[in-house]
Amino acid sequence: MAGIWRTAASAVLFVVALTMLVDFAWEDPALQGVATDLNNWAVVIGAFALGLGAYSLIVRHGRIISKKQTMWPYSIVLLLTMFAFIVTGLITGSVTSSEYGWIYSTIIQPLSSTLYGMNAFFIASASYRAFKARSWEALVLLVAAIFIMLKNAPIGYAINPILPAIGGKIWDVAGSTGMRAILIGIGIGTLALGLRVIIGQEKTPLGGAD
Amino acid sequence: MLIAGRYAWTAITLIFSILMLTFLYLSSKRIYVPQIREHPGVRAIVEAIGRAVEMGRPISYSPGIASIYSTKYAADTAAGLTILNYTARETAKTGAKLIVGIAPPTVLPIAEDIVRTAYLMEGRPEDYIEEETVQFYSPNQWGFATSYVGMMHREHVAANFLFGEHAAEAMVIAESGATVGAMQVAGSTNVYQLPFFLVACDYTLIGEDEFAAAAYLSPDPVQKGIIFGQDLTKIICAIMIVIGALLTTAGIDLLSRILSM
Amino acid sequence: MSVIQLLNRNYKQVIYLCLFVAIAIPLMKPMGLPVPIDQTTRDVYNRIDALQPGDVAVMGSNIGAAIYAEVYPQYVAILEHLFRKEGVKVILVDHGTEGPIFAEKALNEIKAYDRKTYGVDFVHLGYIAGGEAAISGLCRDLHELLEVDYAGHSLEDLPMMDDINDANDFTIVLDFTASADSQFWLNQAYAPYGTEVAFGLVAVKVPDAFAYYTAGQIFGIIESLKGAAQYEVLIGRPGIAVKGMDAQSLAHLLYIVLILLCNVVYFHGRGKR
Amino acid sequence: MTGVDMLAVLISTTLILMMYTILYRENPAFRLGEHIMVGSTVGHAVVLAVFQVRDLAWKKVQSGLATGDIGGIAYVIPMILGILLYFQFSRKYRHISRISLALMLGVGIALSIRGLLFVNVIGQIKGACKPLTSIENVVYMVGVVCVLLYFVYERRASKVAGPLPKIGRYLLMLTMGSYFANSIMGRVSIVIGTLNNLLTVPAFYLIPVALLIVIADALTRRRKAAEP
Repeated sequence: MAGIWRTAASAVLFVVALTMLVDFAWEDPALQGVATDLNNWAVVIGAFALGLGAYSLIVRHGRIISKKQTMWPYSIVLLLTMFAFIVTGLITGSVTSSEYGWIYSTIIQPLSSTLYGMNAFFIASASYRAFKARSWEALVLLVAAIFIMLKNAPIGYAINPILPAIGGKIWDVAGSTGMRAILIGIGIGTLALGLRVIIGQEKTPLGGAD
Repeated sequence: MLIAGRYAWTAITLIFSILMLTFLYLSSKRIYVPQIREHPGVRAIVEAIGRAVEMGRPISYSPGIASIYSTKYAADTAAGLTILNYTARETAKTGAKLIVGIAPPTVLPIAEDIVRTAYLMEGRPEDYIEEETVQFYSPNQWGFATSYVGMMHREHVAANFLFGEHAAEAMVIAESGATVGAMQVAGSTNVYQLPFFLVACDYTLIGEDEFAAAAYLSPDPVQKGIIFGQDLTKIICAIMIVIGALLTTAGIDLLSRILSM
Repeated sequence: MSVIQLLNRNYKQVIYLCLFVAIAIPLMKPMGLPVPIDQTTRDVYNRIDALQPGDVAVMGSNIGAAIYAEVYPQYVAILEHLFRKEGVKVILVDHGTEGPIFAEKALNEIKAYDRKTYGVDFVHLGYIAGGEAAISGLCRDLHELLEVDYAGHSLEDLPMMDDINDANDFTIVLDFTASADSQFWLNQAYAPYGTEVAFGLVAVKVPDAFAYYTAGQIFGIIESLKGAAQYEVLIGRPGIAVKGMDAQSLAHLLYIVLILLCNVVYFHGRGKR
Repeated sequence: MTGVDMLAVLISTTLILMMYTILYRENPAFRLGEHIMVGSTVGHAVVLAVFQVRDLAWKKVQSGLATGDIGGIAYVIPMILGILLYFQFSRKYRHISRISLALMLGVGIALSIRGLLFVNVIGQIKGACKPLTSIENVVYMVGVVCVLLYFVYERRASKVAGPLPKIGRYLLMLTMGSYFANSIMGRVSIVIGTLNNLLTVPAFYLIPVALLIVIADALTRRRKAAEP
């Protein structure tokens, strides 16, 4: 039984991807209509997928609480916060209602911004201990980084305008050589991985080999 | 009929796809298995293991914090596990002590299986200690980093490998590795994490280097075919750029007109 | 335990304190260093300044709490500039789950509802799931994908939306994001329809975007808090971004000093061995 | 400042200070903050999921039924596929979720291939074809070719390429330098945003409270460690 579903899924993946690719090159109103529908259907499934995170958290933390595993009180707090947000959002009817806006800016905003900015501190302590010019490559990187930092912060311009000018020159060379090749590499890499998934050679994204 | 402005896109996508699929097929049927060059990153791994054996201190390894099924980083984690396979075989051969730190629950069984079979194949199954050689820390980024750093200091590791997908916590790990005096080799496709690895570690594999090293180390011929298919398309792009630049210097913008068709 | 030993053992906490101080002091007592204007910011300003009545400006957003500090000041500054342009229609659309909250916050901050009429001069379409498929759906056939705006008003009741059907009707697209989402507008608006696109980005995304800028695929970039400060100066409305730049300068000096110290100690040690 | 605003400042400042305790050491306060964050962000996603399904699908099905428009009614199909997605959590029925994943992946892969080949490959090649009239343009052209050759791994091809890949790796160091510098500028900007809220008046008073707690904890831990 599972085998039929798996082949059906691979067939759906192949047909859908091919339709959307041909639609980009071939002018055909019927094809364009099908491609638009497939596109908008994917948006709807994407909306459902937003809830997957909640489902897996409820299952995992529910098990932690029921089995009293380590840190189970934290799991209770996690689930309570989640339901508080769900209930507030659904009752007020929109994400931009004043009540929802209040709990959002009081809880999500301070936590996310603090955690996301935390790396600034870890990079600072690493700058003192770990960022050594062990090789010529690391030396080139550090020198380039320092000049670009002096371009990024107004203090560089205040000390001597030559510093940000050098930083700007390094930035131009970096942008037009390394970056351009990396973008081409990403384009080629995406095509390679995409083709392997479409023909079914790469199974991991579709839920692994089991 | 074909939409104007997209002829070039169609031609390039078709040519590149045919090239990639052909060499994928040829390598999978072992008709032509391309030779991948020995990457300096691989030489750095061998050197780091040798150093750890000499100093009689353990080796720590992390295959990344991304789950095996995360669509964005599945390829990274797979490469991290392929390199783990090679590292485990080398440590078994040389008798060095290996400690593998795991964050994602889905990767734990796979990593345990890889290391257990590697020790078995090198004839030293007794060196693999359950729950010891491969240790699960926490699915949470910071919980994992704290436990991994604690292990590095306790065991006073001589070599540390960071492959697969790492994020902000990698800074804390790489710094601790430097303070412990371990030789560190890292690899990542996350371009925002790479600069810090490059200055904090002894050698760093940049982006696709990780996949090339995995293909070089892995017995599976298909990985080599995939790499070679992409090599050819990159060479074509390089040739187009050279021709395009020379033509525009001569005042003929033929290539960019073709590419805009 | 002498103080030096204590400092050396807890060097991390000492460095964290230095960074905290380096940022806190200028925030409380700004130094007022001049903010040089980058060409990438000026290009966005000039393009918006050249907008004619009847042009449509789409503001895409993936702003979330994490990148709020870097990108939200840009979003407000550009929204303010667009609202000063007579007859220019503005569409706000979010491809990040937290986008709608910041869109409404920005609209209220510049008092949009009092200055212009909703549905005639500006519309907020809200969040659309599906990542690149959302942007592609919007650009292919807007009315096929969406029937209501963020607050539930039907699009039929919004007169401005009648002659806006796909990306051909977008004069310019400005996308404010941290992740790869900015690529979606290049792939689904610029590539198929040639729509003019510019980005407001977090600093770490700017190197990628710069390669698109030099290739002429995007017409400008607003670079993190620095770009926001420059835009605030250009529209004569200095705000949080300009104040932040002094803190940025001191913090950058601290990082450079730490890196130099690290390498001086390293080479001194290597010299001795 | 009303009572509600004061409460908001009190809660948000406490949460900010709880997260900053990781700079001292991993501890219960930080863990609590993390769990609240995970719960709240996922709760937010569920709220949006419900509204999205209502606006993007359910309303179309309703209007389709009312007017008899097949296109509208057809939106029942993605809704069913969306529900089937949740079978990926059951060990036995995981395969049922595959078709929904396949449709989403198929559209996703096709869209990224369409865009990236056009923008990243063709667009960037056109961008690199500049006339070799200035030194910069020559450096840019040779540089791109060198970095591209760095990412070529076949043995014979890289032997033919000679020293070019090595130059490519050094040029990559300049690009990594720009990421290094911009990463720092980005993270510092975020800390500026957070401290800007923390250093305003009502929030400011909580900082000494947090410092006292941390110092007290450090002293007790040192005394406990000192005991034999």
